[in-house]
Amino acid sequence: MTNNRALNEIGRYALILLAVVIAMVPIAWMASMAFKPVEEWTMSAGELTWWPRNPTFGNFEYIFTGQTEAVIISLDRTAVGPVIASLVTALFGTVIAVTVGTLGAYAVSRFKVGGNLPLSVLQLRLFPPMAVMIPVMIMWTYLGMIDTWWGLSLIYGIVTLPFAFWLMMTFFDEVPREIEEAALVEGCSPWRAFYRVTLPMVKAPLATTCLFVFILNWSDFLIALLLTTKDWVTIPVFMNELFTAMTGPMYGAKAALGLIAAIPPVVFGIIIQKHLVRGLTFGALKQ
Amino acid sequence: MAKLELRGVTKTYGKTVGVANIDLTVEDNEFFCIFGPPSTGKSTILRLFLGLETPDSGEVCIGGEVVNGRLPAERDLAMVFQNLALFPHMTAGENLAFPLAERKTPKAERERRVNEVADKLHIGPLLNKIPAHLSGGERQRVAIGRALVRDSNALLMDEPISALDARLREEMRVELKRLQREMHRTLVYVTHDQEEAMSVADRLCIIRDGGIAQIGTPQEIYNAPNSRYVAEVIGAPPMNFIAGAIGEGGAFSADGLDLALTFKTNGAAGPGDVGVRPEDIVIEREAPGGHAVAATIYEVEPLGGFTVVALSVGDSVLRAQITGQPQFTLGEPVHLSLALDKCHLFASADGARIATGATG
Amino acid sequence: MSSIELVNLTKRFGDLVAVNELNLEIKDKEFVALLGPSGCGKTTTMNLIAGIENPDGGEVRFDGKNVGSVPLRKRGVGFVFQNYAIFTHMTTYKNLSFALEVRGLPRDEIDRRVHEIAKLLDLEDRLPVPAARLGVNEMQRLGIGRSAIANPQIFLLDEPLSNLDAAFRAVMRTELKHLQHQLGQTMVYVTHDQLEAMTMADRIAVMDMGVLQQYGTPLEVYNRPRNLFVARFMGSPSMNLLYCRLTESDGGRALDFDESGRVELHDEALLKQCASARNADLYFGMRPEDVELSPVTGDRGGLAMTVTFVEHIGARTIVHLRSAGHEVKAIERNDFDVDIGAPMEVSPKPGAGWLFDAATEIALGAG
Amino acid sequence: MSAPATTAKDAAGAVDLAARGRKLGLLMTLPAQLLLVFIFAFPALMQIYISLTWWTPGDGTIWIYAYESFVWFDNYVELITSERLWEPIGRTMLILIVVVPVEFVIGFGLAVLFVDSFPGKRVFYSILLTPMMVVPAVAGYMFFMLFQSNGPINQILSLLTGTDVELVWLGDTTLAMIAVMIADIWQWTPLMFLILLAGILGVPEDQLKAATLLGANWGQKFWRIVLPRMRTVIIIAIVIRAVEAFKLFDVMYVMTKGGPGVATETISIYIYKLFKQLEWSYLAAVDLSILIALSVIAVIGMTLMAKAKQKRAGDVVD
Repeated sequence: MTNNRALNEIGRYALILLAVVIAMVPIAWMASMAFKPVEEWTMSAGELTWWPRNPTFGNFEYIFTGQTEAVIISLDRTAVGPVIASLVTALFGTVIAVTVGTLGAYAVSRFKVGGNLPLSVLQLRLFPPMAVMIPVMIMWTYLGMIDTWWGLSLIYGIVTLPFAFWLMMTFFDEVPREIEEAALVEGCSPWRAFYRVTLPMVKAPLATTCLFVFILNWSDFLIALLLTTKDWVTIPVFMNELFTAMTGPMYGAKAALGLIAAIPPVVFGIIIQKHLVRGLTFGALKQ
Repeated sequence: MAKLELRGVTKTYGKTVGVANIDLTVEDNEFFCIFGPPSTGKSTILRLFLGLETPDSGEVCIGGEVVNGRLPAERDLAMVFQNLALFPHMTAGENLAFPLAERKTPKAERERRVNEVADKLHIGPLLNKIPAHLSGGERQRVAIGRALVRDSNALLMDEPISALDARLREEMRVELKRLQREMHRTLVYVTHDQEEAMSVADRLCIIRDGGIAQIGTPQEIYNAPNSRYVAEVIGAPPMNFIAGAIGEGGAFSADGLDLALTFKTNGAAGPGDVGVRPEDIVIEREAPGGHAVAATIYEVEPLGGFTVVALSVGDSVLRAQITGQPQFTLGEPVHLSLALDKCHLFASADGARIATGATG
Repeated sequence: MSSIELVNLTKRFGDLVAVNELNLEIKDKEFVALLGPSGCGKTTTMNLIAGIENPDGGEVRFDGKNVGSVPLRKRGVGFVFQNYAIFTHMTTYKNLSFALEVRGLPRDEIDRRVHEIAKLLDLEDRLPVPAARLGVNEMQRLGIGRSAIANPQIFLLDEPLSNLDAAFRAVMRTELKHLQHQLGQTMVYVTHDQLEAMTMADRIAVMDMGVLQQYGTPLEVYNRPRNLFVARFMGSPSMNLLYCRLTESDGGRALDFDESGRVELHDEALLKQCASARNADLYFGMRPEDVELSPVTGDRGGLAMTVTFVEHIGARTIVHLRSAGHEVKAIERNDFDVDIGAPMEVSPKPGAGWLFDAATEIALGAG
Repeated sequence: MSAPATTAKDAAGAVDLAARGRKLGLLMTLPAQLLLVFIFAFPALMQIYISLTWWTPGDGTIWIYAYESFVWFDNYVELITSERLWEPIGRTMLILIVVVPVEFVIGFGLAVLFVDSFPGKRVFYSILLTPMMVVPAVAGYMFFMLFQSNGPINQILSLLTGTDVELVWLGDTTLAMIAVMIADIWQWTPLMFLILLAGILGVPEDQLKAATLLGANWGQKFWRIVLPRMRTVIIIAIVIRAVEAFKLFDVMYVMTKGGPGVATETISIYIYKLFKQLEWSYLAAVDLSILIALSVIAVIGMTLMAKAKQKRAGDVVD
């Protein structure tokens, strides 16, 4: 009886390890490329090396200072700008989405107002951003918001509003009504009951929602590609530019930048791992 | 402290009826208990007083003043919810101070009142713990403390001790009664545990499907239920009923049962039921004279302090409650006689009580 | 049919010992209640019998055979969960037929037995209804029927009545008892409600902190509690336990209750218990219904106490009394009334009284 | 005996709790409603207006004067007739039909492995989720490197097959499509795994125990208890992935820019190209058609989920 249970265990581990390897190879390859010196960037098939023979921080130095002694051409623009752009726009996009989403979610969850709000917010989530680009482009140019951090943050706030809204609604539904009613009876107006009791109770879920929405904004490429030109270009768009005719794709540099871009969402993702299902399925499913 | 009144109040939730045309007055400084089986509208009455619900029609009055439109915060009432509704992110002390903080009471005064209530409820050492770290009994005291910390118009409680285990419930109901007396508060207390209702109430109100079946002292309700419904819900094990017919002059006869009972009925005749409580049935082995009826033992339930003996008489089964632990064997023939002054006569049609006390 | 034997059964969760060296023998067709406060190990014991949990020590034996290695699936045990664990995505019929379908029985036999058990449990007209739409009372009967249909020798019920309202709970108590007689199975019933255990069980196993406190018929456990825990747990309101000291004086024995008074012992039963007393510090146990209340006359040799509270709860009246160091509850008939503060003399009715050794908390009469 | 019963309306001259709550509620939903109008209503009207004309930003006039080149439904006619639009839609559907089932099967297989606990479960679980968290554009670049003709994938294949593999993945039309699909499967299988595992674990523990006690073996439990209860979860997983697949842009664009030629040009990349070529009026017509198509899918998806959720809510005991 026990030996086929042992067999099951071995089988299980083998399959899982295979899946882990497949999941890790692309990330590992980019990580190793990020530390490879220029000469190891492109290899003829024969002696392709998995791990850099002599790892260097040259690539990071290159993208952040514009030049390093191994590479002859210097960058006309360093990666410092894009990193700041990504941070600022993702952060403010999150603030907009979470603030508007939380207020709306509480109102719908508690007072059953807002009629078609939940459905229309969901619809916003379902269709591709490309399908709204023309009006957005016209409005943003008319309002002078092209290539500005507030322009990009506003569109990020709108695009991720559905996630913040639905995530917070599921958390508010879990707050027992009696606790708010107790606050009302003890002297609070409906707003104070929200502000003094309900909001403090959902601090942790609020943090989770912020992280979740931040990951989404940080991961955008298309919107930034369209709405930014020079000053507020984000990391993914800047990566796309790191391609000079002469040397072809600057593998090492792009890999370094890619590594920097990949770390925050992976770290935040693991922190809010428990609530990912709830966020991605709009509360239809809880862990 | 103030008088609470509902005048002709009706509240419906879509199709379901919460309460229907209720007239209710809770006197000042009274322990007023509302009893009824689960979901018959008891909590709706509390929510109407609190302003968490607005009546479809009728007036809600506190201290004689109509408060229909007022927000809960402006009604100056205090409430203990069934699941206690303590603020999970605040310590016990902060929970207690919350009502005073909301009403801008100066800090020194707040601390004084919080400590005063904490001592009275023996929760002094718990003040800096959060509810999650407290036991069921402790959380329950903190909830009561939060309701007592302010001189509110009245105190409302929705089955506050139903979640505690049996031992703690017995002690808590006595302590609640004593607290209410000491602090001179008008208290509206909802429960579906009939022993608890009988034990704590100054006056008891029996609810049936959103309407009032009867209001009176526990003794009145127990000894003179105004209808079969009230007689059934109050008293455990429940009252026995013998179906039969009422002839002229109040003679009651049940087929298959040679029971001769006459009641003072002013001419009412037709189908009726005699109700007798289990503790008013006497069982004897030998046949005494008088109106004893032959029966056989159907079932014996020893409950320690007393024993519930089920007797099959004719085609109906009556349950008697005998103190102590009498030994009966199933099927043993015995004789049962009823305490005549405690027998009630109900009209089968509407269940209303026609008379109490029969002659052999 | 099948008897159950638990031999030195032990189960640990981390450093918490949920079941501690439990020895229990349940005869064939017997109805045994596992009674105790929440967290006393009664549900864990049931899970060990069913095979949901595996013991860390000791054995579970059915008809003398150790079933430790028999997998959960093959133990042939009926189990009713506290929340019934009904298959809510199936109809009532499918719930009932599940046990037979997984055994691959022929369709017509399954159909016959499902209708048979449905009639027995008054669920016949609810068969096509999706189980999710059944009322709580019906779901509870479905939970029982679903297991009973496979005629398990042993039937385990985990607090099945706790979700029902009070009125229906009383009805179900008698119905479950009759069902057990009809199906003729060995039944183990877990509950924290001592009233349920008293009315239904042939024998009660009172447990606390994973240890068996006492195992006996309801009246044995009620009248002759083995220790203070059982004395306090059984009965509502619970047994009065008054701290006192046994004193010898010129040939007679007496119990000294400090300021509350002294009571000479003349009662044969009490004297016999005192014979085996090893030290003088005792608890005098007296059931509320065994308390005799009389106006203070001094000649009945009782304790002087004052009334602190009176609870009229229908058929009975609970009188709360207090003296310097002791509190007593007495039960009187409905029409008994007394003013708060009135002095009363409290003495045990003839033949009542049950002594405990204060140190070991074991009843003297328990031997 | 009591005062004439006053109706709640006039008695509640002052504002009662429910009314006050609704007022506050409307105030709180205002920002969300404004944002929605700002991104929905106004743009929709603008797009309808533009789609009926031949206006392009290149004409030198701003969009309000588009009426000068009213062509009514020419754009829509061309949209339906020209296969130039149906090809990208076809390609997107192709990717959808291949990618979603593969992700479902692998995701379900992994989820089943993770049902009961085993040492290291939490660590493996987190690792398997990381692909989903990687920024799509970066993931695109990873696979761009991997699929280079002298890249690691060819090297691994050479090792496995013993021959010297030199596939030009990103240069060949079919190979590019396969490469793009592999990238998508790599990134989004963890999402399927996450949702399906939650679905399996969502099955009430007691019902599984009850089934075992009634004599059901592992297979019977799976087919009779786990799978039927997971219908809603499976619908949710597939609907979400299908919707996501419609928005494929980042990975494709970084890896192949829709190339070689138009081999891997999804609907989003095609729209992006139209956008860049400033054919905005025709693009407006395309956008509106997509909006309408997706709204229909959304409503169907919503009702499916609501009905399923409502059925689950019918599980009284759950």
